[in-house]
Amino acid sequence: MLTDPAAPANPAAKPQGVGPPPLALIAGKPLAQLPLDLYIPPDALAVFLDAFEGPLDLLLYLIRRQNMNILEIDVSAITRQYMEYIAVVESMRFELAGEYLVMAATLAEIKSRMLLPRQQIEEDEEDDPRAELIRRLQQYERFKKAAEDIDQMPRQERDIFVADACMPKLPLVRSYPEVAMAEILRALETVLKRADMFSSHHVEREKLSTRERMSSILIRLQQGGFIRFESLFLPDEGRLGVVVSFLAMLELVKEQLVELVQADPLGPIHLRARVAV
Amino acid sequence: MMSDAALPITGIIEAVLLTAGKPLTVQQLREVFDETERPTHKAVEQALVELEQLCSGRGIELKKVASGYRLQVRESFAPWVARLFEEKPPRYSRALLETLALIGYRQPITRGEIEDIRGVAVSSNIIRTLVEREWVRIVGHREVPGRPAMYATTRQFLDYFNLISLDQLPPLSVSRDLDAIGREIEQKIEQTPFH
Amino acid sequence: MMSDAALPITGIIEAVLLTAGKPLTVQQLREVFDETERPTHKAVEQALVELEQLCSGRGIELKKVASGYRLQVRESFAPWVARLFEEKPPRYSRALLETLALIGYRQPITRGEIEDIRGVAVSSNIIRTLVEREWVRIVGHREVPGRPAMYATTRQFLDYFNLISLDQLPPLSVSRDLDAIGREIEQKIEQTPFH
Repeated sequence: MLTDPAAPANPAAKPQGVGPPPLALIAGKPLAQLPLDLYIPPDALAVFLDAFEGPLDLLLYLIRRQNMNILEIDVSAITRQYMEYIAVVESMRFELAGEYLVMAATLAEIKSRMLLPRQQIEEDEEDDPRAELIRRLQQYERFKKAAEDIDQMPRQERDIFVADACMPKLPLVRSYPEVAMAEILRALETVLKRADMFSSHHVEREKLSTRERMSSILIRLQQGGFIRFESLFLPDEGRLGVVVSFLAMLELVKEQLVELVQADPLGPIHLRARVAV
Repeated sequence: MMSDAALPITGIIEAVLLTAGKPLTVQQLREVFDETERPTHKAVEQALVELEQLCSGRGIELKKVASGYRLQVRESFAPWVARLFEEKPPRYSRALLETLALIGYRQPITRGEIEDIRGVAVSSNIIRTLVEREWVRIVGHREVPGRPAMYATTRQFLDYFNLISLDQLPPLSVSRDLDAIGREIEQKIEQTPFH
Repeated sequence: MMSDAALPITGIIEAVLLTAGKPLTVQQLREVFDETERPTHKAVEQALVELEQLCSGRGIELKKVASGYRLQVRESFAPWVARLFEEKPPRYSRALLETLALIGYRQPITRGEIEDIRGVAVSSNIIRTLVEREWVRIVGHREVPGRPAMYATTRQFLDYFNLISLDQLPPLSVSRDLDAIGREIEQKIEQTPFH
């Protein structure tokens, strides 16, 4: 299990007994003596390497271990410790991430600069690598802290549980697509154009009401049996209604959908649906 | 565990039932309590009765099912819940609209006749959809080999488009803008006293 | 739809929130009602206040988060609910949390900018996890060579952490003025013997 030596919020990293916090737990035993005692079991080293989120994190850790304020870094002491750490890791032939080596070079440069006379430091204030390093450390520390804060915030799955009741039996709601009249017209236009039948199938008002009447007559005949010819005509529909019914009936006869039956001469005329013999 | 003995057991049971995602038995409910504060079987049952009373008039109710107790939405509230999960239906295909248009203007018409005009087969699905929606019905069979069904539009079809009769379907004329015709019909319908 | 005007709107809202599985806005709550009986924005807000009062002393509470309202277990009842789940809640690595913090506080931000501050490469895995959890999304590309993606947090991120908006994130600790730091160091150096 990985532990976070720099985050006291992590219960696994809490000091066991007295002394500095352990760097890592190996087989349940705290490892606190790195890198002062330079012997590190190879397993521990892998854990140690994983415990840090990069060179800035390692530096922050070393600074804290020395009880230093970031602003008061003792560059020499920190550089020495950092180099020791790097040396150990390298000697174990662990592949060191480039970032760690770059940091080592930076630290070495800062250390050498600090040995120079003060005058020269002031001239180079613009790109003082020490100020830059401190700025980066501070910036990183802010977000490291922010990450810890976020981890402490109440969150779903751990502290927040969304309430969820069982579903009742839901009624079967069928929802249908909406259709606009214009869509039907457009569809009809395309299909007729495609069939190149537009001119010969000119649809007129009269024709449509006739076709509607044809449908309704067929529905009445669906149960089988006969209906009286006269019953097709309703006086309150007026003359036009009578004409439409008559045309519909003729069309049905022409299309061989119904037949007219007259049992006796001058007797009542009946309609019935044609059935194949 | 920061358990607080002052918290009402009814509230704890409510919270637990509303997150369990499955019915819980009295025994399972007892087990969410620390051993030192675990209520008796009877106490849990009493809390359940109390919870049931607390739910009266609310959107949820306590239900006992085979595998325990659960809180579920009252069935009388189901229509609103159903609304939440209603999916927007997909649009109808061009093929369906063409079929519907042909049935509208050329009824009674058989599937074969529709296919003749459209030049492609009409899937059974389309016919079924139109019949299910109650826009189209079978009005008889043509007395030719196979006795194919003849389709016509229904009252519901007219109602949907706010028409009193098929005459009110706009006459087809290529020279006119179809959208304009659509608008015209809608205006006409609004003016008629029937609607 | 067998809507019944006599049912209390508060109960309907409670039932709907308890089945939605995600926070709902006032607008979304209004839409579960039929057009003919749809309450006003204000009426829904009033019902929400009423619902909040109804929940007092109970195991659940009404909570407003970034993407709307939801009913959730009161935090004081959470320990019992947590007992119910055998699986431990997921833990997130420091690398992931630091990356998330940088995106949260510095958005929109590119991966390269995150790496600059953290001083170490950000694994693609972390970005993928954050995007898959829908906590983070790409909001554009910076117009520099390579056009790197810029990341920002989502509403779901705020919901997950019980927040309404980004200002509710804990304040970022202040970093001190660089000049002041510089002067302080120089002083320090003058006072301390070289090592």
